[in-house]
Amino acid sequence: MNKTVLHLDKIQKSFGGLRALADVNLNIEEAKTHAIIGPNGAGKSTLLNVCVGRLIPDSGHATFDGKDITGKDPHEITQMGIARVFQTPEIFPDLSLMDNVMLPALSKRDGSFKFNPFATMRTQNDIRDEAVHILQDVGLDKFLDKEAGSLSRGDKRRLELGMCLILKPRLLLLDEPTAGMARHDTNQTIELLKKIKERGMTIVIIEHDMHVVFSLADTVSVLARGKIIAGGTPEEVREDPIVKEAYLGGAHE
Amino acid sequence: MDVIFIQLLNGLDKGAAYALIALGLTLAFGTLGIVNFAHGVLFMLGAFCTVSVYKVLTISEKVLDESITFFKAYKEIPYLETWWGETGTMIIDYAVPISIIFAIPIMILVGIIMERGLIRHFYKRDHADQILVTFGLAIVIQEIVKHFYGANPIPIGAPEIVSGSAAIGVFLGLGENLVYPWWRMIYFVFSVVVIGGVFSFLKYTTYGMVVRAGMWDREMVGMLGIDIQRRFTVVFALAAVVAGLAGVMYTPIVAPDYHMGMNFLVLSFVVVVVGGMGSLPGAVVAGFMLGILESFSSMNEVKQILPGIDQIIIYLVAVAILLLRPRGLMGRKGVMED
Amino acid sequence: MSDFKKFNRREALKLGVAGAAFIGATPLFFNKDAWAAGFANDPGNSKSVILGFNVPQTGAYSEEGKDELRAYKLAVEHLNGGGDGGLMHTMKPMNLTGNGILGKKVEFVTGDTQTKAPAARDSAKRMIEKDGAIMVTGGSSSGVAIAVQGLCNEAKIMFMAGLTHSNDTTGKDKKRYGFRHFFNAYMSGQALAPILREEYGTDRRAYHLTADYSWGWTQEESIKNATEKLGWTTEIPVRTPLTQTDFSSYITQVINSEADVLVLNHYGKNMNDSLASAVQFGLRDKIAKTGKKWEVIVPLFSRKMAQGSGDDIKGILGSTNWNWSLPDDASKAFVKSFANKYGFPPSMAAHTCYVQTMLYADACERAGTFNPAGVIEALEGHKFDGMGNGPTEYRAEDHQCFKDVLVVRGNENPSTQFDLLKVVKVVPRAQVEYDASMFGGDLGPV
Amino acid sequence: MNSQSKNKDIRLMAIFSVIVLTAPIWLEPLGASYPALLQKFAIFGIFAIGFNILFGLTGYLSFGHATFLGVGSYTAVWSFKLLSMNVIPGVIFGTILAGMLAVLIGYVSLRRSGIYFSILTLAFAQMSYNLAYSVLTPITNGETSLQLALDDPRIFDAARTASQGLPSTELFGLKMSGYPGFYFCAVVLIIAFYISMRIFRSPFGLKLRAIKSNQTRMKYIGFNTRPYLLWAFVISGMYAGLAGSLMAVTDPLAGAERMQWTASGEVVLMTILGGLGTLIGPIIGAGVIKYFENIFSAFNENVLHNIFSFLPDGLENVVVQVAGLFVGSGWHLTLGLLFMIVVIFLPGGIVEGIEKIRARFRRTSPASSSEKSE
Repeated sequence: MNKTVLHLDKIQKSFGGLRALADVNLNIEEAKTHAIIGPNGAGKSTLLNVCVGRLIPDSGHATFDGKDITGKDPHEITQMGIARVFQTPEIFPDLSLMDNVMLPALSKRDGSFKFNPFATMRTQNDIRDEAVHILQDVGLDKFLDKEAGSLSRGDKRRLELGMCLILKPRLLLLDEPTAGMARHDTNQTIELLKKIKERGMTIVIIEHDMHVVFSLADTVSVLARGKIIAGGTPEEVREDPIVKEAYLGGAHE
Repeated sequence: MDVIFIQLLNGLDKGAAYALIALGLTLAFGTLGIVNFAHGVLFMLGAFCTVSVYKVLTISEKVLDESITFFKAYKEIPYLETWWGETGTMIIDYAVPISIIFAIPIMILVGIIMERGLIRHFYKRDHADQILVTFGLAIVIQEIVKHFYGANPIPIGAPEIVSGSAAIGVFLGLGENLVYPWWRMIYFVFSVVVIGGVFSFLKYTTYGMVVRAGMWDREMVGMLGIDIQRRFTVVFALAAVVAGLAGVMYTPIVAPDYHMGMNFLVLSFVVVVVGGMGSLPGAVVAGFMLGILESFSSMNEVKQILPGIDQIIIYLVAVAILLLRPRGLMGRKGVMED
Repeated sequence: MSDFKKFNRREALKLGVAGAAFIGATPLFFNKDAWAAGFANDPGNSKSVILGFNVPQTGAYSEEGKDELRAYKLAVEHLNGGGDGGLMHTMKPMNLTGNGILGKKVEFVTGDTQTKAPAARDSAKRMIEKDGAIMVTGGSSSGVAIAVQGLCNEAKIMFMAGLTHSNDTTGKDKKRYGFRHFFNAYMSGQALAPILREEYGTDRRAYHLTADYSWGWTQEESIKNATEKLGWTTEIPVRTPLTQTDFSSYITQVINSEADVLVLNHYGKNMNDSLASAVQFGLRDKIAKTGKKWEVIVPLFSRKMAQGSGDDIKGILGSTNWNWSLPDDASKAFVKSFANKYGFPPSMAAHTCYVQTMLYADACERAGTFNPAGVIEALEGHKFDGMGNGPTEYRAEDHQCFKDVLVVRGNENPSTQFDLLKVVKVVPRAQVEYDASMFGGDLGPV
Repeated sequence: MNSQSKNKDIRLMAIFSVIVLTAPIWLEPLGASYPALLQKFAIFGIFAIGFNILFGLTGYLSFGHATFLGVGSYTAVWSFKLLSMNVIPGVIFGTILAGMLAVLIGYVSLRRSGIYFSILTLAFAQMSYNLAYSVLTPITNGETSLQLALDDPRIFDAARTASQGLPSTELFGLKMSGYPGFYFCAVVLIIAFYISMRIFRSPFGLKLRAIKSNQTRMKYIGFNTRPYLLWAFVISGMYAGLAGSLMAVTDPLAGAERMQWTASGEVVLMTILGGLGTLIGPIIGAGVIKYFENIFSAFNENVLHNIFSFLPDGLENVVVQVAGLFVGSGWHLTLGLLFMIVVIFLPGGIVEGIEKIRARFRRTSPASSSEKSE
């Protein structure tokens, strides 16, 4: 059995009277891709938000690499090695593609804060090469100086993925990385993710598109009404009657 | 006891003025998402509606003043007095209430012109741009008013019959030193009525409901196929009327000058933010709260303990509230945070 | 007038061309050129001389500033031989001939002080550095006057103060190059005291509302000292911010105090607002806790302020530097000249500014030079008459004019729209005089 | 490519220095070449450059920067009164004290963002202004403004300055009024501009821009944004303090008006008018506004009649009447219209306008995109 990277222990989170997460336990193993599926409003995004420090759980603990990360700030968690791709791409729309990837590279190299007003971007050659390399990886190396805001939606997602990859995270969280994409783009993204996975990256992916889930995931958890109702390999989950009832069944209607 | 009671009254009175101005400001915030630095100017324009009405009522005939021998001086006798005598004098005396009738259509017109001509094009722009363009507009309007009316304040009294003070101390059995000016009490009642009017408009009319829905989710209302643009014009005009009426009624309290709006602008922004951006009840509550606090902090007893407190109390409270309650007293998440 | 401006522009262009030839050294070249002569901004062989009129054109005192500017323009017209000559007919001694000053035509530049000390200094600097003004005058606030006076002193340019009433202007902040014709707060106190005793008796308790800055403080102090000598007592004075517009929370405390006289150490709009609040709260009709009727005093009063307050000022006592209704020939001549040009009588601010300009011009003539050293000498200790205030002296020790002071009252039954202040008494000069060392300060060297 | 852009920066600095130092010559035809105004161009240029580091880069709109300007002025004047008429300690203390105050105000205000941040800074500024006018008068001298006096201690050079009236500010014997004062400010401006350029080109500057672009993403790539914001706030506060102390250097007087919110608003306008987030824009904006304020407000009817004297008499009078609305005491109107026009038609400010014109002139070779950020 592989080493556990992320461990969630009895996570609870409520908004007002609404219980979004109830006693969620989860183990993410190293170098595996784990998918979390579930109907809308099941608490998938809340779960990711707890993992990255955007939300603080009412009770329970999240442990990353053996260290407790509950209640830590997003930048601390990111520095520890968790990177997240958002449902709507969070990039720097006013900056060039190059700057978009240079920034996480700076963060990786210099930590969460470094006051260096007299250094110059011109001389950051070490990370510059790395940035170009990453942009090649995600297929965006043709327009290094283009403003990121002018990219297509698919390209924005790829850029965001690149920004996360240059952080060399121990864990990559993907929130519906193919939502709203055309089939062709989706396939491209799947290929890209497969490549990343092969390099030994640990990935957690939230996804609606079963095609994506079955192409990538090693294990799947099913979340419904804030609870994990099933888990296992994709095949096991597919055959699970409870899941069919709660989720897949609903999708057929 | 007297002192505390009267400071409370004063605070309510001040608070009413703050609340009234902040109400229009926050209406524009909440519904239109516009940071309107020209809102103070709307207040000022309201006051100058009164000044204009007064000037029209007192259009005068120039009569050579024979009592002055040094030079040719002319006395001005209002035509109204020449024509109608006592009645004329009385009409002039009632300039402020009369102005309300004129101020409403004028302010609606001003609101519509401002919204259609300028504000509308800035809904989607940065808040910084909105601030700048409305600030520029404020300066321009001020300068125009100054050009026509001069820089000096123009005093216009309340009607004779309500110009004195009411001996509320006697009425309440608290001693005869407790007096309060009639007009300030009228101002307070007027404010409460206008605030109530705005709230019921929003609550009980379909128009108002759409506006309120728009405050929650502009895109959603847009998708319902409602002509949101026209509603926005109406909302802006409403905000203009509220500010204008506040200005009209304020003239007997402090003589209006072209710059009065700016003095209120900063304060009313603080009120709006303390209340919570885009929250109507928040603006009203914050207005009254800050008015009362300001009033009490200017008491000598307080100032002897904390010198200068009356100068900073409002801002101090604003800072404290914003730190304790990130979105003000009643603000909602996500409004005006970027 | 326009000839000169053209000439000036052409000159500037010529200098610009010359400057281009000297690229690096040009600024220093200008610098030397401008200051090389015996004194700052020496008009030299120029056919004209430039005066700088630095008045508030924006802000709360802008109406006063405009009136000052009118007076200045009138003075320039008279100096250049235009108009009816105004006070040139009554001034004694009189060395002006109507052909400008020392044969040079009088030109002027204007600036906006915004009633803010830094802005006023900027504006004065521009006049001195760019326009080459030989003398700067104006202002309608003591803060501004003191600030500009300091600047002029440093630049060694004459400063003829406009409306400034603080004791400090010719007291602790007096300067060799600064002269004030206007009276001050101490004189107001001295002039008012006997009238106050007559009108309100010796057993009174005063409540001071004071504009929170140097002028307010000196006036508060002066009035307090003068009235306490009568036997009055004083409550702890309350300072109000200059930006205050609604004084209701102050007035309510006044009403509930143990005092029975309200002294408003406010000027301009401040005073209009505080008085309005007092009237609204019925202060003037009330009986105070002491059993006496409430009274209000406005120690520094002007017709412009009276105009701003409407009916509220009726019956209120105060003091003023000059009023247009004075019956002497000089005042009549000035009012006639001013009113015929502008359609209404001048304010006291206009009067003092006009007089200051004339006195400066006359001093130049007497000194035979524009050199401030000579002009200062000619003004120090200068005695004159026929300027509307009776016999007057520019005291050498502090550059303060000593003359009669008017105690006025808001007119109960104005016969005309301008007849807002009624002169109660002309307090003779001897009664308001004081020792020059009383307020400290040092004129400094020439 | 690297050495090329480095050369470009050197060229930019050289051109900038030459333009600034020769300002007395090329401003002559515009009637703006006199020391007081030149000094102001430089001083407000510094103020606006610093403000741009906060507002232009991070997008945080402070409405209280005049506070730091005022603190810089007061500190410098106090330094002249207590220590020495030499300007160096005044400038250093003014800058440092403003920086320290900026740490305090920034630390509290930066807990909020958006308009809440703006209102917090405004609240602090109003408090400082009101206190400077009332309780703090022993330090600020209230409305009369803080000035030098003959009996100031001036412990380091009392003996030297005691005899001849009020002393003037000096740099090791060189009087700081008139042109020397301007050149001193100009040199400081060039240094300030250089520092700003370095910040623009640095990773630090990039991170600030990234905060403006998307603060959420900044956090999720591992940056702690608050210290960056605080540094930006403090740097811009120190620039303001520097500008304030230079005001005191050229004219040793400090008034509370400098701290009023309208003064804070003015620097916002300068920055936006010139071009928000661009290197040179704020300086242009500062220059234009100060030029208008000084030159337009001094125009009077005589000047106008001169300008339009080529027109036939009747028309001349009409034109002068109309133009008179916009100058003299009406110059505010011009200012108001000016930035309405800029905000409506040229959201990128004057710099964008120049870019557009340049692009039109050489359509064949489009302006390179990196130039846009200058």
